Amino acid sequence: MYDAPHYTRQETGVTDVKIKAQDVQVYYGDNHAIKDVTVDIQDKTVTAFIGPSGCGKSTFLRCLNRMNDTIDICRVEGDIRIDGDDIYDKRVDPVQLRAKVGMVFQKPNPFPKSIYDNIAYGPRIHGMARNKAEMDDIVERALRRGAIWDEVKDRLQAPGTGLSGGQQQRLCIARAVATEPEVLLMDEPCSALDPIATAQVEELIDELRQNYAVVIVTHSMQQAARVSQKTAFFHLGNLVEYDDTSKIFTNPEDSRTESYITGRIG
Amino acid sequence: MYDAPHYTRQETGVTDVKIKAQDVQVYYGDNHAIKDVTVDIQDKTVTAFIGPSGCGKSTFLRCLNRMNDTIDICRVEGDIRIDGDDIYDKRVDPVQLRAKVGMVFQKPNPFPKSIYDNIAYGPRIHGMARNKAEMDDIVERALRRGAIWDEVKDRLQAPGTGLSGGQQQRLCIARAVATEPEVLLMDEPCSALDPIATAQVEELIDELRQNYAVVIVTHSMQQAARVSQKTAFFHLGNLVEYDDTSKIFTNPEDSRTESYITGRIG
Amino acid sequence: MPLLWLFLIVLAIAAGAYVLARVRVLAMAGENRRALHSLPVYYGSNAAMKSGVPALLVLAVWLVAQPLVIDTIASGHIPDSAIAETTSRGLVMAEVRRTADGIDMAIASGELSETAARDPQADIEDLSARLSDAGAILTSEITPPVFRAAQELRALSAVGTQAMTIIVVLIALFGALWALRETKPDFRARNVVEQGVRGLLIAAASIAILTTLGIVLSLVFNTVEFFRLYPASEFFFGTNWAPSFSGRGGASDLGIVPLLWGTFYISLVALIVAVPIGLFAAIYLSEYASPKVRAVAKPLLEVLAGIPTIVYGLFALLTVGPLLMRVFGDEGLGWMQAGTAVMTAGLVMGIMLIPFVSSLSDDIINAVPQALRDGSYGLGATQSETIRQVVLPAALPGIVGAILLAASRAIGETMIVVLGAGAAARLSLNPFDAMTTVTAKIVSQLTGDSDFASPEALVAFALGMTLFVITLGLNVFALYIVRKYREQYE
Amino acid sequence: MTDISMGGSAPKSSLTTVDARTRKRNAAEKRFRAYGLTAIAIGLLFLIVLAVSIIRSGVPAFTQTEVHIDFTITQEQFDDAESQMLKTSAYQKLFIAALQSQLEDRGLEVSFDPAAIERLLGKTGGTIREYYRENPDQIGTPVRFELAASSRVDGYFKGRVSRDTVVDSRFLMVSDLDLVDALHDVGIITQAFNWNFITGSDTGVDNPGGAGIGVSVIGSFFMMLVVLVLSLPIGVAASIYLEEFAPQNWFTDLIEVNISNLAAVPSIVFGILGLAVFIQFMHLPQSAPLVGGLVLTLMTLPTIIISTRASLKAVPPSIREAALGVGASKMQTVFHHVLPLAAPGILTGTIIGLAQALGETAPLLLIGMVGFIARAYPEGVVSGFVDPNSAMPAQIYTWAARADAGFYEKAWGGIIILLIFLLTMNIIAIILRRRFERRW
Amino acid sequence: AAARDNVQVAGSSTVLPYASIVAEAFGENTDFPTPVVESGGSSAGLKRFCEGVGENTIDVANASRAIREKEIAACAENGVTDIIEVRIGYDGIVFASQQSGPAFSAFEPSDIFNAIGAKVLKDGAIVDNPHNSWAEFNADLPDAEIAMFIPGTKHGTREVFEEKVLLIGCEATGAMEAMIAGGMSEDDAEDACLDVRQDGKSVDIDGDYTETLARIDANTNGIGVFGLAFYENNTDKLKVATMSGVEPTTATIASGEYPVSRPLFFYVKKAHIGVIPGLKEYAQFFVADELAGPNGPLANYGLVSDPELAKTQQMVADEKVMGADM
Ligand SMILES: Nc1ncnc2c1ncn2[C@@H]1O[C@H](COP(=O)(O)OP(=O)(O)OP(=O)(O)O)[C@@H](O)[C@H]1O
Ligand SMILES: Nc1ncnc2c1ncn2[C@@H]1O[C@H](COP(=O)(O)OP(=O)(O)OP(=O)(O)O)[C@@H](O)[C@H]1O
Ligand SMILES: [Mg+2]
Ligand SMILES: [Mg+2]
Repeated sequence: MYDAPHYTRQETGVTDVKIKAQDVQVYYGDNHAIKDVTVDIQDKTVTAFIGPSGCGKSTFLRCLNRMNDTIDICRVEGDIRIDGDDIYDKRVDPVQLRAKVGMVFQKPNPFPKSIYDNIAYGPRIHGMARNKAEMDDIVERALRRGAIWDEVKDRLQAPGTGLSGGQQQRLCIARAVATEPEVLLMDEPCSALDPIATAQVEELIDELRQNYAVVIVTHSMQQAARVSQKTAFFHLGNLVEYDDTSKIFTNPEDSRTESYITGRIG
Repeated sequence: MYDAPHYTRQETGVTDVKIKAQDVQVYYGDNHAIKDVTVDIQDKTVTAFIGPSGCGKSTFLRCLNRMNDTIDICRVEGDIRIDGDDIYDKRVDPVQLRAKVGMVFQKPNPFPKSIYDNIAYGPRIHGMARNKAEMDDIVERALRRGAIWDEVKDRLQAPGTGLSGGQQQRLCIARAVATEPEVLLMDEPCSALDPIATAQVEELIDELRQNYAVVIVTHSMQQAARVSQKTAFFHLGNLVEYDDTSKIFTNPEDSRTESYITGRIG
Repeated sequence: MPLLWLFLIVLAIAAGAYVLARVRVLAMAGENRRALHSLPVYYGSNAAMKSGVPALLVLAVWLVAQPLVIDTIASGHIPDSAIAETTSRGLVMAEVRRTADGIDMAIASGELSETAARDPQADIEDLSARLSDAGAILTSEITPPVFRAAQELRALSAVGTQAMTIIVVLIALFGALWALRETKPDFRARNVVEQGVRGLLIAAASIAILTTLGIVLSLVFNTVEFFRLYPASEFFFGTNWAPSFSGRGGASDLGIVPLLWGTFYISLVALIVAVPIGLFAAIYLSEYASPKVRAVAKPLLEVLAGIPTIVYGLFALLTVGPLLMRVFGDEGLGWMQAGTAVMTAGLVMGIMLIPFVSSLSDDIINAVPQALRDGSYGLGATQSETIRQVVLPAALPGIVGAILLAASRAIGETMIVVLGAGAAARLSLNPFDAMTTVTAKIVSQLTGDSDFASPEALVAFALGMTLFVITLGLNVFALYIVRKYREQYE
Repeated sequence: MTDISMGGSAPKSSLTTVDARTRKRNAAEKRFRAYGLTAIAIGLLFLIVLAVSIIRSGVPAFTQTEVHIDFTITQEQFDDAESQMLKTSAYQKLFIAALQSQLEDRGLEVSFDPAAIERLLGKTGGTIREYYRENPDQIGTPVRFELAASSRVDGYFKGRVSRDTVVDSRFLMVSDLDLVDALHDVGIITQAFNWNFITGSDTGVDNPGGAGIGVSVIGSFFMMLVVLVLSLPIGVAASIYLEEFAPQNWFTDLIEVNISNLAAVPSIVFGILGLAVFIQFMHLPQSAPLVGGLVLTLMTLPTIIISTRASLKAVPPSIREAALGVGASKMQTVFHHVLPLAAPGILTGTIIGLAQALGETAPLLLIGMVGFIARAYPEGVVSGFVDPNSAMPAQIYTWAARADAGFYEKAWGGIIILLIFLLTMNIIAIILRRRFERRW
Repeated sequence: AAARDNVQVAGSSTVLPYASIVAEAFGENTDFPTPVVESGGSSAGLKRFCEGVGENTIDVANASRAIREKEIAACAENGVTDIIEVRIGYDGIVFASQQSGPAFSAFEPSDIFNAIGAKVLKDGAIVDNPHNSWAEFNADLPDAEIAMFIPGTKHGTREVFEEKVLLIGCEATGAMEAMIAGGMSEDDAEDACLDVRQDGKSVDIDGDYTETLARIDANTNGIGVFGLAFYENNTDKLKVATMSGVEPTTATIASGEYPVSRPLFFYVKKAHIGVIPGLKEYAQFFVADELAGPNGPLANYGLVSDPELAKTQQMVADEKVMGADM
């Protein structure tokens, strides 16, 4: 079993609840994909979502910044609050929400633009740079944090779609980081990355945690154990267990959790 | 540098060479992505390609069934033979080649069709089923081998694009397996899969190996060690080392290989 | 041009508001740019929008309303006695306006001084002479009431223009101030501006509704009039179309059925030509052709859509008709009586429609992501299998749109039908018979010589209305079908 | 498992030898490709056939047979001519007299009927009068005029009229052709490039030599300007609303159905609409390019909207997600990412829509742009929009209906100009479209 | 809004050629702007004419037929009461065939009726038209297949064609009598006489004479119905046939010898005279001897000058409206 005691932060106890989800239900047409999920996501904490493929991790993640709005057949019920504001409230501007809650998608989806513009787009629409030099800085910093600067620094004007799979993934991470969101949702950010790149991204996550809340979906128990302080285990649309990472990995309450992390159910 | 005599198949001896690549160069425009790669891929063997992100694994893989033809700016030089036939020969029909050399792509790309049709598509164009019942059989078997049957058996007519990331990936694996290719190229087939599903796919790979050659790109050293008999390590477009998996992981010749598998270069 | 100036002033105020709002919000935000809700551009645009849009709207309304109001007032200066019994006040007012324009022209050319123009005692004859010297075109003589009304008109419009200038500028300034007051870092400028843009988008989309309304309104009265003169049942179910020239009244048969049949038949032939050719051309262009070939062939094919239809009509009449005659006519298979036939018109119309299908479909096919093609190739599919089974289904909604567009054009085409299919309304199954379409008959009855109050002329409106309703029904049906079979990629 | 052993025992097929099924599939592939090529070839073939026939019939319109003569008018003659009711015909008579006397001076050895000269000349009085009214100082001094010959003489030089086909009529006698030949030999009658055709305006039916298309080109220009400026933004805006923002409800369904229905409305019905709404209700001027432009805008909108919507629909959702994910608003997503990707389709719709609008006559018939309309170039931009003017297709249509074969030839010449106009108009769109085209 | 300063004319496309000649001359010879002459058909022209009085309505409507009672009533309803009717001359309607085609040189109305009537008298009985060739009913005519291109029902010419050719022919062949004898009322019989066979031997032309010409070009046996002016401009391609033994020329038409012709008109809104610059001058110009007279450009082009032109001129000068003393 995995143990990662040195990372856990239950001792600190000072973190606030950043996102509070209550009785969330998600339907795709008739398909009830998320059932009754209630979870509090802490600020300045990395929360890992784990669970077998198709259990609803991405779906739930997308609820948190209302990306589900873009899927016609998707319907969300329940109450999700960020900093106490109901994000499904009429008055909430989903745009502002998404600026605050950034997202890295499961399938890397670079814009069909240059690498530079891929990164610069977010900062540009948020007015984060006053001039070209500042923008250059932002782009470089984001690419560095995405652990891809060295590979692309000579071809910033090449199209982002001409990168390798892992490079695209890191580009998308860099793109999300560039806008400095308060919460970062990452859907399997390291799935196409080699161990070194993975380590660099994990470092980034750890760095982000100092100021922001990070939610990460991962299939790697090791990774969950390494980077997260909290872990949520999903199974068939239910949130089976949610607790400190160390707890989940050493002493899960639910038998399904145990079976999953020991590799018995999928 | 690297000298060839070392990676001739000393111990096994019984397997034939299925794919023989000699001095392969690939360029994307001016970008020299694959440099001078020479490799023999054995039949009835699982060969793993490992290497840091962007090193050219996917590119080389795509050379093997001429998928690079679809990229305008991509140019391939050198000699690649399958069963002794030069696949870049004028007389070779890339369609036939691809039927023989199947591929699972890095980014899952299900057709915007029903799950059933996604699988049935290949067998249909190859005329593998005489009637509906046979086709149903083929589809079911492929989905089972792709370890996704249980999740989709009730929604075979639902669109394949409405699946979760990991489900799409398994769907694509099932789709590739359904056409029964002689060589199967799998580009990070388990990147979006949970451990259980991964284990099932690995089982599938092992099963396939009995009759076919399988090449798999992976970022997980454990996976490479588990499933492959041969491993090739790519770095910056070069094939650094190619040998029996056990050899590579225990006693690599090249310092770069060693650094990579121990997690020091990326 | 004072109007141009006013327009420019409003634009300038809006531009100023833009700059000020931007500066203001930036100053308020200081270093902390992220405290701003929106990009500074949006604050600026909000201010520009609020100062410019209402002002320009008022300006537009004013420009429409002022002449109406002033005309009414000025026409009060013309005693009824001054209006010859044969003419109307409106026409005299036209003369007044022309005189006023003439005075303006004369002043501009220096023939007349402003004071002289205002002088109510001015010598009319001398004035007339001066005006025509200045190049104003007037009827023979200006009468004193007309002249005085013209003076009044000029005076009033001067006042009106002044008032307009002041009010519009004030509105612009007020809007600017209002927007500036709003401009605070937490003001949701982007949302407001986007709301404005969204309003524009909705307005644009509504034009379709307005157009439809306009069409219905401009057809409906005459249609009703037609049905008062001609029994509706005979119109809708009559199988004979034989309008007699109205001299004999009442003897016309105006059944729409043969025309609808002709419309359907000719459009069908046209689509049978255009859709396969267009679709295959699109496929070849987007999937097989080299970029160079595509860059040349596509625009060339598009020229086909731009050749005036009269050319196609003549092509049908002079080239295609005789050609078909040789094969299917008396010397050949004997199916064809004359060169003008459904086949002739359909074929030629099909050619015209090729680019509608080819170019639009080409764009849509081209937009299908490469990953889908790769997926198919990776399974050992040939290119044609990939296209037929993966690419085309994915592009289907767009292709259906293109085909519907082509069908629509086929229904609406006139010249080719007139010249290529003949003017005979006939219910026949033989595609080598002459037939005609609803549209062709709308045009011919509308531009004919018959009595405009007779059913023969009014039937054009009823035909238009009926066609409109039928195509509406077909479109509802098409929408339903497309919705049902839509495939979404990714 | 049986399947595995099955696959395993199968003999390895060679790549270079093609099995039966693959051969069949490859044949299908070749056929499919051939269909595509054939389709393009058919399209281009028709284009070529049409182009050749247009050019063959239209090129003669660009040359003109002219009569050269030095002509002097006295003040007396001028005053006399100006005092008549049909002043232009007085000038024409003077001109004919001058020509006749010059022939004798030049010692032309052909006997001819004095009335023949009248038949050789086109209608030239208007040109001469205009010249002397503008240059009164030239009265009394010899001026060299190059004036259009009559339509039949023109046709004789272009091969439209030959000695065999000429039938004595009051327009031309067979014997006149001898005189024509003689005049041609001494250089009084020559052929020249017909600038007037490109720059001139419409003329009465008895004056084919003077007719030109220039003014209606300007009419079309202003009309297309209105169409472009209105239909492109409105069409794109409407499509964006419908495709990206509109909620799924009866109202947007209504709009959607309406738009596709408008595409099927015959163009003449738009003319009825234009007459009722723009002229009778809004009191816009009759025969004005502005109104023509508005009507054609309404006609073009459905084409642009339908193609724009189709291309917007074809943009993959992942692009939208990516943009939304970094906090772009929907509006920004659409304008920054979706629209550029949809640009090729939008431009195609514009190209085709504008091409249609440019060649459309029927609606213009009802708003008064067909007939004998344009006589003078507009004086300015405003006048270009509101002064009566025709448009190229309308001009072509009227010419094609006229009895004199000279006009028929001009109609085809006009079509050439129209197509040149079309290509010029499209070229920018085509270049732009190529820049936006890409696959992802 | 600037006031309109040109004369606006709309209506018949048959009158349009003459109107264009006059308009061009008017523009060239006076200081008024050139009038705008729109095409679009008598019906549409009169309709717009009757829309009302005012600057945004047209001043003159051209018509290839006389205005009808119903239209006058509709006009009056919209306040257009004083209308000046001006007859500008006659348009001869001729039957012509390909220059090199069979020798169609003389027709009688009965020939035309026999060729294209829907029901004709054959061997004493009314039957569906069985004729395929001209020689079948008139041995003097060539043995050529019947192919007639007649004006479509939209054209004013159709009326003349029906009344002056078909009806006369119907009576002359005795078909009419036979029909009435067969139990038809006189009106029905008249209608039946005007019915044209639908089997493709007779083709309605909804387009212009150029279209008829194009069809005759393509069909050696084709016979088309043209206006005299059009024929005269295309004598190299067409040869004309006599009707009832009379050759169509301006002279025979003017004298009334040639039976098939029709008058052309234009209508002036009296209310606009004096307020639309140049309107009266234009009307006077149109009917002036120099233009509409027998030696003027209009006649030269093919219009048959009105023998009573002087009366018309006087009428225009006096602005005499319709119904004043007619
Ligand atoms: N379509 C393309 N156009 C241009 N360059 C490309 C393209 N695809 C890949 N490359 C470049 O070629 C190099 C090799 O890419 P490749 O996709 O083979 O990497 P990879 O080893 O598969 O990496 P990963 O593990 O990230 O998928 C990279 O530098 C990449 O940026
Ligand atoms: N767009 C969609 N339409 C319909 N059903 C969907 C859609 N997206 C996901 N689903 C279904 O919802 C369920 C949850 O999907 P989700 O993508 O959240 O899974 P996941 O936990 O992210 O899995 P993975 O690890 O494979 O990405 C699955 O059964 C899936 O098939
Ligand atoms: Mg997922
Ligand atoms: Mg890769």
